[in-house]
Amino acid sequence: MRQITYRDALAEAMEEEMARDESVFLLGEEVARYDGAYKATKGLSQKFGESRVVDSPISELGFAGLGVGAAMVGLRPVIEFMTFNFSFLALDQVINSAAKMLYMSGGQTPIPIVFRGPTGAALQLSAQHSQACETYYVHAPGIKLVTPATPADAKGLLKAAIRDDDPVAVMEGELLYNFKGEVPELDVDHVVPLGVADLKREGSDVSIITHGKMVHMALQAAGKLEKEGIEADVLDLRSLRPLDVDAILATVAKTNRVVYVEEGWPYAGIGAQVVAIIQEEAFDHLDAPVLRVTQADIPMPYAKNLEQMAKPSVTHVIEAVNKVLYR
Amino acid sequence: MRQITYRDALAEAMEEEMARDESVFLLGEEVARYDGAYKATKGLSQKFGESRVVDSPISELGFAGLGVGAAMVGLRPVIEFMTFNFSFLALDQVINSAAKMLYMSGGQTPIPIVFRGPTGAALQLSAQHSQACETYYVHAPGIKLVTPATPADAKGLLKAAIRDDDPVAVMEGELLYNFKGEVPELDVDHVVPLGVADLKREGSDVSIITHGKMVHMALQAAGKLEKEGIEADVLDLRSLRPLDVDAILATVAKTNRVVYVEEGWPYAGIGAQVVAIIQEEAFDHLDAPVLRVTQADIPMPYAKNLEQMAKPSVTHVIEAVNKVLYR
Amino acid sequence: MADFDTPQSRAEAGGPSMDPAPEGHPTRDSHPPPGFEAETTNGAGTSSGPHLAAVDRGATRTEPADSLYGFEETALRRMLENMIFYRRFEEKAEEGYAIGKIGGFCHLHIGQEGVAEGCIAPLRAEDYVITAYREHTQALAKGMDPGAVMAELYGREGGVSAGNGGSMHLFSVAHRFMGGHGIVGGQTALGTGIAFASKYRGDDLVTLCFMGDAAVNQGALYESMNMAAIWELPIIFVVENNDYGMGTKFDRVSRTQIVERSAGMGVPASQVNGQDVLATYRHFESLIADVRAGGGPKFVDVLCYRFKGHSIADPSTGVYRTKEEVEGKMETADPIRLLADRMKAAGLITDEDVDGLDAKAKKAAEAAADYADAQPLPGAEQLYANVYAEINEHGRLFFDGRERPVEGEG
Amino acid sequence: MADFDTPQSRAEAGGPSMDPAPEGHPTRDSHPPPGFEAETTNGAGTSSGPHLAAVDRGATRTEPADSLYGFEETALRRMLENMIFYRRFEEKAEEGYAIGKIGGFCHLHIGQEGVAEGCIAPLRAEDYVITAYREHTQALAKGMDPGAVMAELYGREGGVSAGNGGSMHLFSVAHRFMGGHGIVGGQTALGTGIAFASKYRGDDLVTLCFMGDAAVNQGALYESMNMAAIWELPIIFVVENNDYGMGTKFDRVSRTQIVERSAGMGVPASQVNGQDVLATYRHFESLIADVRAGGGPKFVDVLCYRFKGHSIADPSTGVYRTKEEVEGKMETADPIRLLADRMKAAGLITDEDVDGLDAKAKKAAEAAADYADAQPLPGAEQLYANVYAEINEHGRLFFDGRERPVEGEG
Ligand SMILES: Cc1ncc(C[n+]2csc(CCOP(=O)(O)OP(=O)(O)O)c2C)c(N)n1
Ligand SMILES: Cc1ncc(C[n+]2csc(CCOP(=O)(O)OP(=O)(O)O)c2C)c(N)n1
Ligand SMILES: [Mg+2]
Ligand SMILES: [Mg+2]
Repeated sequence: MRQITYRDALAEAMEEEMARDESVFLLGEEVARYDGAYKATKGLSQKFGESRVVDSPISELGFAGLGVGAAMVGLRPVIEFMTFNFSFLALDQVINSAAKMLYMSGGQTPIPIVFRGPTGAALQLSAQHSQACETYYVHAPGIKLVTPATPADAKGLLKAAIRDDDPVAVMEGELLYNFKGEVPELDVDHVVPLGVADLKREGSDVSIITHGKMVHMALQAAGKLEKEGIEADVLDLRSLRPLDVDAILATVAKTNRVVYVEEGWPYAGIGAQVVAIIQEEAFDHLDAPVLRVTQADIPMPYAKNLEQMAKPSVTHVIEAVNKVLYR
Repeated sequence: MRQITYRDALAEAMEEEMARDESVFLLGEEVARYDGAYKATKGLSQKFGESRVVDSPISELGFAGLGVGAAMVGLRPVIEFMTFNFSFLALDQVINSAAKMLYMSGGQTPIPIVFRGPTGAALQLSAQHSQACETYYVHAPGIKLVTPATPADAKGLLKAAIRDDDPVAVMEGELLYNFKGEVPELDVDHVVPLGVADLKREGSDVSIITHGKMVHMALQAAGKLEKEGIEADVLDLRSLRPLDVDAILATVAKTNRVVYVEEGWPYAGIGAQVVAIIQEEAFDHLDAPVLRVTQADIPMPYAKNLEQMAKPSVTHVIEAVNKVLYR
Repeated sequence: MADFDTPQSRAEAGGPSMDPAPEGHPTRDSHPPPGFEAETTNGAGTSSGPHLAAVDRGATRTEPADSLYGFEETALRRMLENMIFYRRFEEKAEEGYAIGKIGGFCHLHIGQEGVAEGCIAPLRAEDYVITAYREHTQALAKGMDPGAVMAELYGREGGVSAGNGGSMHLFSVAHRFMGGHGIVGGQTALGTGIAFASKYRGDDLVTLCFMGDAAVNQGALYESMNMAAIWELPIIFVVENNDYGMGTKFDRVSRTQIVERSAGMGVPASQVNGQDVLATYRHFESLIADVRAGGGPKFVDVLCYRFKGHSIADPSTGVYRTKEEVEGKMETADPIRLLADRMKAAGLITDEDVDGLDAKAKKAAEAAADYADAQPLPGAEQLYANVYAEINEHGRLFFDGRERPVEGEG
Repeated sequence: MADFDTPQSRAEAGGPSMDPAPEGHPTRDSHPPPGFEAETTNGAGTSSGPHLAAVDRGATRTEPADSLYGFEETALRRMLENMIFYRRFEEKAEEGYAIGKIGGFCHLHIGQEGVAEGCIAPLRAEDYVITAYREHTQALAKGMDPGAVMAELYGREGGVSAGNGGSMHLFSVAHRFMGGHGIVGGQTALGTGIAFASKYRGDDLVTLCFMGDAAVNQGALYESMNMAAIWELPIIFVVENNDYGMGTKFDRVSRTQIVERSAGMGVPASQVNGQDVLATYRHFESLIADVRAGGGPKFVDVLCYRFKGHSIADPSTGVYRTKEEVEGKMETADPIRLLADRMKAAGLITDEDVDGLDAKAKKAAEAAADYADAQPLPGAEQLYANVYAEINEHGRLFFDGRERPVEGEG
């Protein structure tokens, strides 16, 4: 199969969905003439014109709300946040408008909108530019959230998100945009349905459950563990809401030991929720407490060495696995 | 001991701290001439003048940020959000400025600010006015969060929050303001330290852990359970960050069965975090999975009957207790 | 002639016992009442220097105080009838609140009926309206069924938002009434999005986006106006300027007048006396035509006055405004009386006619309440029904661990 | 005379390999360059009609293009020396970035040195400055130690923010330099709070709050200006208007000029040519005196131009502006050359003098880099050190389950 970058996979998804459905348009800072700060919308304004690929002012609250308004009357906006870090400014429109309006209106106003952009830390961008934002989006019912880790999922999940009739946040990774991987040919309608986890690797000793760019770290850790004779299931949730609880329970039933890896903070993180589900629904399957590997519970520091210490690492994952294996 | 309302307890706390420290001031919508939408600042503008009790425009992002700026240079602002529901507009300043600045500046800018106001649902206020906001505040390191359930805690925790050198969110309850309870006399410096849970009721069969206004529901449920011969520990966390993990582990060690009750949504809620801690740190003490009782995982409906169904109830708590007791 | 001033005592009947609304307010405010007793003051454009072009001086109009603005009798009568009905409808809502059939927050337009009628009547049915939480009369003016609106206030099955929304969240997409929004200023961005869609699709629809005077201090408005300006969107930002945001008089939270607020974004501004429904109608008629023709966004300061408290549970006067101020306004600036008096002066209507319209309005309001009251509470199956438009085939969407009643289980 | 145009090639050296910054941009933008070649255009007030009073016409000043604005030689020489140093300091930062000693985002002021010098030099040491992420020269202008600033860019122990902040988050409370903030527009509310504290305490300090031109589309600014206006806070909102927000020319995201943006809030506006450091100095000197005397907030559009890319990793030209535009600006609007030429014309300085200042500046920049490089990386004990100012006696504050290195453990 052909190999393309995560960035190009996103661009393909948008291009195909825009060609397929005139109601799809893109809006965000620098998405048109500049091709997006991370070039995920490369070439699209040239192809579809600046009425469908729209450069916005730096007004996150305003343009997110504008997107929701356009969705109220049937358009399918794809809103790019240059990074989700800036979307705190827009959170009122995400939670109070996008997530709640269908319900408040008694079902009259579906909001088929996508909010996309990178979440989490890149390299040395300091505290205000390095936050994993999943918890803020997933806590509220009415929103869906996916976190593609590979080019194929970037394309397939973004396409599914655009076609979904609800608000979907697509959280990408700054450090993933250059990452290459296999993606089905252009003549295939490659859609990855929301709510289906992907078992990236099979093993029966321990389950490493994770999402987003941490998938790659989990796989690295699993590779190292293999050399020590430990076989890990690595489950990429891909979609955090809807959440593939069956896949979670299946891997727990198989290995009885779980480590959750995420790049964000621990308190009320995604891992906390997954742990709560596991202990409630697979209590008798657990041979050890589920451990969580997260970033240090601090704002992200700038200094190279401190940032490295603050981020979750392969070493942290291996340590946690050893602990749940009581080694 | 004298009995006063939760509302008056808050007013006393602010009055005493303003008298004690000139750098304390109040800012928010309607806090001065109108005495606060819920009258928590009653009489304070008359006593301290409108330069220390300041009516703001409806500009949540702006006045929260203004408060943070004032705190950067040593004032101790107490910012009232008319309700925390409106503070989504201000979340960028809460997370990106208040929580992170001390760290980003290498320790030069402590932000001794308090954000206070009601969280959660009152009666039939619909989806946009009925949200429990704890998760959005507690997830980020750099912030502290307390949730007083009684007049004594309202006074004591608010005073502690004002004196604390970090940003502290004080989340109250609209339905608690009229609630009366014992509060030490005015000549006592009644401060409740952050990070100390309160065991409201003792029992050895099950632990009901909770915070905020759900404390009262938990106590009601415990009362009913008592009639069926079931004795519950009811632990009011009071402070969610810092969190009294010792008290949590102590009650778990005693009863081996836990129900967490909260008024907010489940996904990445406070309960999820507490469950994660319990299963990690008291794994061998658990005789049953920890169950969580939350509001229905939906935006809050307006209709009286639907709202009642959506909220957590005494019945839900009792059901959960029965489940963890395998009854 | 019928008395259009609802007694204050009724307004202060208050809500249910565990009422979340504020307590009464002490009295120590004494700002002068807003100076809009003068008739139509529209066309008081703003902005300047480099952007004179942006100022909508075209909207300036000077009519004598007793002018009928060239309206035909049937049109005048319809406006009068509508406004009387809005008044009686809201009084019914007050009653419903007093007896506990309506809960939560409930904000009345009583005194401001001229705004909804004057702004919305000139619209086409397909045009859009979006508003804040004080929106009963706008919903009615947009043609929504009074019974269904009242049923929503009652939280019943036949409510316009199926009972999910309540007073603050009236919706009827069929009537292009896009809510009822509770976060001050939030609807300005949503309205801009609706207008964006019109431009995107190339239709010729106009969006009216209402907000209160206090909403102009929300940053969302400036971001929205700027986008509307740069993309030339067909939207009119309408400030329903009753001079107070809850207990705060506008001049305490602003150094400028509302009508100056759009200058920085280059959105042409104008002002009109919203208590004069005819002036308001004519003003919006021409603005709407301009916007529909591609004239780009507008900003309008519609001066008006609320006769009641901020919400039903609040007293109508308090520290922020005196009883005299309110009574003075009720005397001199009641939009219904102003229109009725002019029509009488012109010999188009008699006191008896007005009484007749009033009796009809009362009956219709009664009927709406009866309809509402006859509606059942929503069924339990509705609890989880509209959280998502699409329940995905895979994965879990709800995490409360509860059983979800499905259609039919009730 | 020394060459103050850093070659583009160096600017495009780019960052480390896993660079999070954008890729290059294709070329298809051709907007005309901003028209501020004319000398000082300050005093071009805004607003109008009802609020003429709010316009700061007092600041208007017309000086000949070659005027020295009455400055004494030592003052002129100091400004020249400072600006040359800023330039050389930032070129050192570029080098540091190219060799991977500096990471993340790093935004240079090269071309805009006149702004920091002209705005900040007239301040007292106790006055406050707060800015966005493009702030190296402002930090230096406020008196911060170049070595410590460079060490911060390097992420080292001796950095002004202890290595926690980096280029975007320079802080020195001792110098009343209140950061370095990364969320566009966020600092406007913070600055308003600092000014609020001055008013609250009754001191006579002034806060300068810088932002870029693109930041005027953030709602936070309007909320902030409104509060500054109603409470008459001692703050100057300074728009460092280089005409571009990343790759977006201002006229693509605005229908108005920057200088018009404060009219709606009643904050007096003025404009000045920031490439002319003398005009800028005089303009701010009088504004600061006015604000210090209780004259309330001001808003200033400081016209300037960035010679480099948005951040070091970005090319200096691209689809949004042509090579010709940038080169033309470097030729005609270099703030350093403009001042040097005037001083030469007045016989106050020779080419050799300039070369001497330049050599000194290069040496000082070198010294800053050497200092930075000699500093150790922060110790591990710093990881958890400044998350909270107060570690409460009770309860858990950190939830990562990791061991926390404590002081001395490093
Ligand atoms: C963001 C936000 N802040 C505060 C509130 C609480 N609140 C509801 S109405 C209101 C006053 C609004 O006044 P105005 O905009 O003038 O409208 P009016 O009520 O006069 O129609 C306030 C403060 C809210 N709903 N949303
Ligand atoms: C709220 C927010 N949105 C987007 C960004 C990403 N961003 C960083 S700088 C910038 C452009 C800002 O331009 P301007 O304000 O003109 O300042 P300049 O860089 O020209 O100094 C953008 C979009 C951000 N940091 N914060
Ligand atoms: Mg109002
Ligand atoms: Mg700029």
